[in-house]
This record gives sequence, structure tokens and C-alpha cells, in this order.
Amino acid sequence: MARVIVDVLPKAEILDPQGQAVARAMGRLGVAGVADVRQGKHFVLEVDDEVPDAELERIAGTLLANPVMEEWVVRRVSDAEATAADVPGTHA
Amino acid sequence: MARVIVDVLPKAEILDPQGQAVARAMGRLGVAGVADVRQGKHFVLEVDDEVPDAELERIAGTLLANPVMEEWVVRRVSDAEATAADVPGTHA
Amino acid sequence: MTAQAASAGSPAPEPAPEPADTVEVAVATPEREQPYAALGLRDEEYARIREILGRRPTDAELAMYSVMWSEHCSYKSSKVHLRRFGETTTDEMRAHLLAGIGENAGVVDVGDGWAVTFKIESHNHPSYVEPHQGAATGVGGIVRDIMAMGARPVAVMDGLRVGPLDAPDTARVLPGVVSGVGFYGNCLGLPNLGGEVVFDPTYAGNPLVNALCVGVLRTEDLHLAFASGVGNKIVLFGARTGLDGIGGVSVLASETFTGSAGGGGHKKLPSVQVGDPFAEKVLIECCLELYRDGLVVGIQDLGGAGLSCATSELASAGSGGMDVDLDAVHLRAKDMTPAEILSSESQERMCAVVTPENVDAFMAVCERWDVTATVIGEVTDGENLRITAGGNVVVDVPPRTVAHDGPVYSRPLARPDSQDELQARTTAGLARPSSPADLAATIERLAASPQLASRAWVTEQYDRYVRGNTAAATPADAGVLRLDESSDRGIALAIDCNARFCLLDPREGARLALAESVRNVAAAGARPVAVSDCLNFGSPEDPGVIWQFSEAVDGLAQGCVELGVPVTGGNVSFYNQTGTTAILPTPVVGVLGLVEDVHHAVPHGFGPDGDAVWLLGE
Amino acid sequence: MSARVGVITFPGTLDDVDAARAVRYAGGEAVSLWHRDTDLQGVDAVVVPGGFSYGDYLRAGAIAARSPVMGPVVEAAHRGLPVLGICNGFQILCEAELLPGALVRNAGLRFICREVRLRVENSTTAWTSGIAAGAEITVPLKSGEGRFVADDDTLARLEDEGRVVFRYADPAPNGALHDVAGVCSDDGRVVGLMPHPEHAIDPLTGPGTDGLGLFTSVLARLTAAA
Ligand SMILES: Nc1ncnc2c1ncn2[C@@H]1O[C@H](COP(=O)(O)OP(=O)(O)O)[C@@H](O)[C@H]1O
Repeated sequence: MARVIVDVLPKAEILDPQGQAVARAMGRLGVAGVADVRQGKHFVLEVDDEVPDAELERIAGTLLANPVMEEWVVRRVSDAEATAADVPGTHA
Repeated sequence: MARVIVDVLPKAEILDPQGQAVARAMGRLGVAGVADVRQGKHFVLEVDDEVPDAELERIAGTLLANPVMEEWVVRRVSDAEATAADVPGTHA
Repeated sequence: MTAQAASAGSPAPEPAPEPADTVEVAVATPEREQPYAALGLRDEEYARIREILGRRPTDAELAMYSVMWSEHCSYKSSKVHLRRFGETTTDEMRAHLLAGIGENAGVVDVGDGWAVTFKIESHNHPSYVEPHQGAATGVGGIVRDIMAMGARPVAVMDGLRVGPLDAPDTARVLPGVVSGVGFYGNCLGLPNLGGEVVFDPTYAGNPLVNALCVGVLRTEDLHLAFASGVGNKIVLFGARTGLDGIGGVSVLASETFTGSAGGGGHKKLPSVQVGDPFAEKVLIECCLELYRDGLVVGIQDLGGAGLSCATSELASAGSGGMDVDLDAVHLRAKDMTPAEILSSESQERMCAVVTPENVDAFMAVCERWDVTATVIGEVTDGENLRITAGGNVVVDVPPRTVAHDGPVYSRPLARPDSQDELQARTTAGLARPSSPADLAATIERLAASPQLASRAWVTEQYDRYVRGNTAAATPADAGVLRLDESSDRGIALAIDCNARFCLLDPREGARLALAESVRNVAAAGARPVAVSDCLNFGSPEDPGVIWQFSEAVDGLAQGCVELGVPVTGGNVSFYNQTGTTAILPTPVVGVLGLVEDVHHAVPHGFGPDGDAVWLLGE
Repeated sequence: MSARVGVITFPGTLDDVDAARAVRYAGGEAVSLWHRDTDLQGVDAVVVPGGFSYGDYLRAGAIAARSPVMGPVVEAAHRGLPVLGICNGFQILCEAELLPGALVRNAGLRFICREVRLRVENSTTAWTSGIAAGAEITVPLKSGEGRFVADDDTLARLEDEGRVVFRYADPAPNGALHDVAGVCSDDGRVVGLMPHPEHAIDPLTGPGTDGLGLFTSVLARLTAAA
């Protein structure tokens, strides 16, 4: 089993009201220094090792993202990386 | 300016209806080899270099994620990495 | 930079769970200490369980009794008072009832072979913890109650009470609750017919989310929950069972797991339940197809208390016993103990009783809707509910003792001393506007008050058109719904409560809530026929609160007699308080009315120019 | 014989009963189609109704667009079968690439249920031929992901070719680009819109009967062709 991450973001030219709402909320809460926020989707897939990169690209570009409005990145994460960073831990 | 990525996922013990729906859809679409899908949020922040890690953590835990239901990871990405991978490119 | 991540990523190895506590083990180890107090059972309640069983309960049995004997499920503090509704209902008031108090929801015969069922339920505490999901799952729960009557859910309403608009937490609670109600109801395709939004400081740490659902059925489809017929199969269908809502029962795990409190042996328990309205929508359509094809003998929704409640209620309402095998239950989490499976409150599940020859057809309908379904047991000719796990008997109990013979308390009640002083403070001494400018300012203040301002911000987030039968919704005083396109028959619904009146005088306040709700329904051109209530109060252990409760029940019962409409069901929510401060006594009253012809329902507001305006009454 | 209009039900579809009723009110015969069907039963037109197919998980319409019934729908649409997508149906048709653009989260980030006025900008499509060009109709809008977006080239092409069929008469409540409420395919036979004409067919339950025009338009054309 491999862990595959697909991150999807609205294309830069498309208005991202969610990101903007977050950016505005930061202002209201007195958080300084954040110039811009964009919000997208984060998928974590558990995938058989045999599945080739091309197939992962196809899944991302035909199902997980809509090429009309979104961009995406696919990456396989190693086990080590998966446990170190990509399994989010709760941060108090 | 630094680019900061915050990835947010529903906690493992919490029902993730979206991820499950995507996983089932893959089965129906004849995509083989994907055992599990979890869906979360992906934030890209442009942040002043002075903003300390602790502040980024606070932003993530109060604004970007809902600590009651979600886990998150904050990471700064270098410029090189940012252009190489974390600025999603459209993959045909 | 994320130091904790590394440790979170490498959890301590989980110790293997000890074998489940079986009946055999329980017999052999009578002295084993059990954490009944942590599960909310009092000494005498635990003693009572041991007496019923003639031995100590197993962990799984203890989990079942503790949840079923909780205030929420057993109504142990309210039962003695709620009885008065039944006692004051005359045969005449009952004439059109096909089912009344005690069923999942009351059912009213509306003629031409149609029946209507409706009920209000609260989801207060979860909506404070996570407003969006709490409110969403509240809607989901009441909708399943209505489905369990054999009805198609056709509309919802919501009564919301939160802290003052400018209280800091209201900005978190109110938008979340509204989006949750909308998210779930909209996604189910249930038009929202109306509701309330009320602000008061006592709700700041304890918002009230009361959801009403109404359903329509053909009288012959009325499905009451029971499990008669030896050999009939018990089918669990819908979502998989996870660790949702078993916080209390986890103390059992910490007893049997080697890990100490807070140690590595603990499972992570979700602190909120996430609603999946899509799963519920599919479940609704699946159930309706099952009813239509005559494949269901009895049915029960899984709400609070999950399988504990469904199996014990189905079994005790039937004539025989029941065997259930927990190994057949589809699980979402690993290594769940029998106690956890029985207590899980995972949403979007139902439990049906099906004759053996219909099981295949039942499964085929579930398959058509992509609904997971499994036979988990059958009706036996025995007397007990017997539950096995891993081949061992973990529960062997007379089902009635779990579902119906819980403790009943007459809690001490006393009119608070403060009541006189409260009533003495009348409006007599309050300043009146003395000049036109004062008057204008007062009107402006009223118009700008959150209590009176437009509710469009809320109601615009709710679909009121879906299914094309809504004849009136916001801003009308009562929602009006056509029952079916093929007939002009309709219903009207309103929910109301002025809790400040109830604080001043709970008896009169409850009567007034009823009167207002009845007036709203009548003003829509409907004949009021039935009441469902949601009684939201503070702690029943406070004699003053129980006094309020008792007074409110009396007032409501009395008003119902006066107006000739019966209470058909409802819900009690106690322990609504922040610290020791109780919420305002809030008996929310829902009234159902019948409209002979929806085309003649009376619209809200003034009619065309030239119409005369009449004021009726004193 | 009245024309037969298919109405598709996906898991999570909500407004299929309303769409079928609108077809009947307009004088047609409604034929229910199931998401697993691979045969359109010879219908003369198809309505993809509103709702939350597959819970709107992933993206509104994304999963439904890839279900079995959409294969024959896409194929038939390319051969000229009139297809109407309403709300979630519009989203599905965009995801299935029968219509250009995409529908994303409302700019205000909240679900909006409100009656809106629409200007009918193109009265030559299969679904608007009975409505006067420039007419204004009032129908309910009810959606959380109704903001129409497309890249500049696509938008310019849609405007040039008159393929913006419906425009919000007041500024788009959801932030749709160019106030676009509905668009059509280049042959004008596939139309999608966010607001709900099927909820405006009876003054008892909706704002009026303005929505009926879409259904009578297609039926008139189908019977004329028959
Ligand atoms: N939480 C809610 N959900 C749905 N409808 C609501 C809600 N709150 C208020 N409404 C509706 O908004 C309208 C105005 O409400 P309200 O100001 O309480 O009216 P009134 O004071 O006349 O009862 C009514 O039609 C009511 O049903």
C-alpha cells in the first residue's frame, strides 16, 4: 500500500471566496502578516503499490479535480514522510 | 514572503462521508486499487517572514481547522519546493 | 516545525483487548467491581439490575441498562408528570389518533385513507459542542423517528434559541446551527415550513435546537415497532456502526483494557457525530420502497442508545424473545467491544423485522439503493433478548426490564421563593414614551431588535419549495403543506413558546404557548387536531425546575382539554443549564391542523386594496 | 400522442417529482429514468433534475456525471436530443462536459433560497422557444454552489454566440460571472440553469407559472417535429 496525496486548488484566476473569507477573518482577529489565503481540497488515498503514476494522474484529473476551474498536484509519500508529516497530529 | 501550507483532515475516528463517497465512486468508475480515500482541506497562505511558527499554529487551530473534528499539519515550503510542487500545475 | 506530529504519528502499540465479559464469566465472578456509577447508575439502580438478572450484569448488559435507564431514554424524572397528558385526554380528543404517546410519534387519521405523523425533538447539547453537526444530526434523528412510523417525511421546522446576538459565542453557535439545519434538511429534500429564533442570555451556554418533522402515510402502512413472529429476521441496515457517541461506555473499556486512564490502550472516541444526509436520503427512499412492497413486519430507528434501544424495544414490544449476533454487524472502527457496538450512536441506521421468505426481496431493495444491510438476528420463542459476540453470550436479559421497567422518580418539587418577587415586578413602573420623538425611537428600537428583526437571514438558507407541495412557509405564521398532489387536502403546522412568560408563570406560559400555536394554525385556515411538545428545562434535581416542569405540564394538559386537542407525543430535555443557572423554562409546543382544501388556506398579510380589516376578540 | 420526457433519478436527487409534474402540467408524459439505466427508453427529451446527487460530495454533480445513465444521455445529446439540467442537473451537465463552465460555491458562502427574476436572453433554444426574447420570469433559486464560472475565452464565446440563455435580472445573488443563470450548448438543444422553473408552475406552491414555459417550449417543438 502506498499513500498518495492529491492537493487541489481553484485556479488563480477564479475568485476564491472561501480563501478570502478566511483572509478577512484573520484581519478581524488581529492576525497580522498573512497576505493571501487560498483554499482547496486535500485528498489522502491508500493505493495498491501496482497502480502506476499515469493512473493516479487520471484519477486526479478526471475525478478529484475539475480541470475547468481547478489545478492539482499528485504526490506519493513515503511511509516515513507519511507518519512524520502527512498524518496530521492534533496540535494544541 | 513565505508560503505556508496547512492541510486539514477529518480526525480518523470521525465519519468522513465525502471520502467514503469518493472511494465508492472510484469502484463504480472501474478505478481499481484505491482502498481508502479521505478528504480534507488544503490551504495555501502567503505569509510575512516574521510570522513565527507558534502564530501559524494558532491560525491553523483556530481559523483553518475545527479542532473538535479535524487534525492539521502546518508546513513552510521553500520557494524552490513551492514552484516545483506546491504551486499546483495543471497536469494533462 | 510540528514537534507533536511525530509522536502522534507513532502511536503506542495497542494492547490486545481481553475477551469480552460473557454471561458465563459474570456468573463465575460475582464480585467483580463494575463502574456503574461512572455510567450514571445509582447504587439502588445497580442493585435492581443484579436482582433482575440474579447475577451481576456483563459489561454489555451494564452498558445497555445504563443507557436505557438514563434520563434521556427512560424519562425517569418526567414520567410521573407526563402521565397527566394521557389521563386528561378524553376519548373524544383521541378519536382521530391511530397512535399516541409511547410510539415513536403520534399518528393522526386525516381522512381518505391518509394519516399524518409528527414529532419535535431536541438536540441541544450536541449543538453547543459543534453547532453545524449537532443541529444537522438533530434533524436526521427526528426524520428517522418519522420514517419508523411507516411514513414519508414531508417537511421540517426548527425552533432555535441562542444567547444574545452580541454575546461572543452566538457568532459561532447561530450560524453553525442554521447551516446545519439547512444542510441536512435541504439535502433530504424536506421543505422547511417555519420555526423560531429567540435570543436570551440563559441560552448563551446552552442553546436549544428543537426540530420538528412531519410525515404522511397511507393508514395501512402504519408500522409500529414490534418483533412478533418466531423465526422472523432482524435486519440492521444503513450506515456502518462506529464509535460514535459511546463516551460514557468507554469506562468499561478502561476497566478491561490493560492501559490505565489516558494511557495507550484507549481508543480515540469521536467527540462529535457527523451527519451524512445523503445516506439518510437514500435510507428514506429505501424504506419507502420496502414499505410499499410489504417487506417489513416491524421497524425501529436507531437514535440515542443505538442497538441497545432498538433491540430491546423491538423485542419487548413483540411476543417472543430475540437472538442477536454482534459479529454480523458491519463496523466502521476496529476492535469494538460488544458494549461499544450496543451503545454506538452512529447515525443513519434502521433496524427492521422481516419474515424469512422476504429477506431476499428486502436485500434486493437495499442493493438497489446501495444501502448496506445484514441479518443480525431473529425472533425466538424464548423470553429473553440474547446477544452473542464471538460465539459467547454477552447479553441475556428480559427485554422489558431494559426498555420499559426502568426506574421512575417522583423528584421533590418546590415553588422557588423568588417567584413572588419575580411576579411582583410588573411593567407598571416602566417608563412610557412621553413624546412623539420618544415613541418613534421606541419603534425604531423594536424594529432593530434581534428578537423582532426579519428572519430572512435564516430562512433563506432553507429550501421551502422542494417536492412542490408547500402552500405557505416563511413569513407566514403557520406552514401549510398539501398532503398529496392528487388531493387538495393539507395540513398546517406551527411551533411556538414564549419562555419569558413561562418563567413568570410556567403553567400560564405553557397554556399561552399552546394558545399561540393553535391560533397560528387556525389563522391559516386549519382545524387544530394534535399537539407535539418539546419540554426544555434545567436540572430535574433542582426542586424549582421540577416545579416549573410540573406546572408547565399541567398548563399544557389543561389547555389541551380546553381546546380539545390531544398531546400525541414529544420529547423532554433536562439538564439545560450553564453551571447552576437553568435556561428559561421552555415548553415548545407544536400544533398540527387540518386544511380541507389548501386552495382555501388563508394567506398571511393583508389582501387586496379595499378589503375591510376586522379585529376579533377582546 | 404526447411527447415523452425522461426524468432522471440519481441517489440524492430531490426535485424529480417536481420536474415530472412540470412535464405533465405542460402536457407531456414523464418517464422516470434510473441512474443505473443504460437505455433511455426512447424518450424524446430528458430533464436532469435538482437535488444533491451523491450528497454533492467531492463537487456538486461530479459523481452523478459519471454514472451509467449519463453515457447514453451524452451520446443522445450529441445527436440533438433536448436535455434540460436544473440546478444540480446543470452542475451534472457541466461536469459531463455537455455544457461549458462550472458551478462553484456561492460568493456569500451560504445556501440561498429566494425567488429571483431572470431575463430570457435567448428564445431560440429547444427549451425557450415559446418564451419571448427579453421576457422576465420569476422562479425560485435554491443552491449553495450556484456561482457560474468559466475562463474569459469561454465567457466571451458564450456571449458572442448568444449562449447565455438566462441572466439574473438583478445582480447575481451567488456572484455568477456576467450574472449568468443558464447557458446552452452550441446547437441550443442542451440547456442548463441554476434556478428552478419546475417550482414555478402553480401559484399555490410557487411564485407563479413562469417556469412552465420551458416545458411547453420543448413539448411544442417535439410535437411539431413528430
Ligand atoms: N428557525 C427558523 N426556521 C424556519 N423558519 C423560521 C425560523 N425562525 C423564524 N422562521 C419563520 O420566519 C417567519 C417570521 O418569524 P417570526 O419573526 O418568529 O414571526 P412571528 O413573530 O410572526 O411568529 C415565520 O414564518 C417563521 O416561521
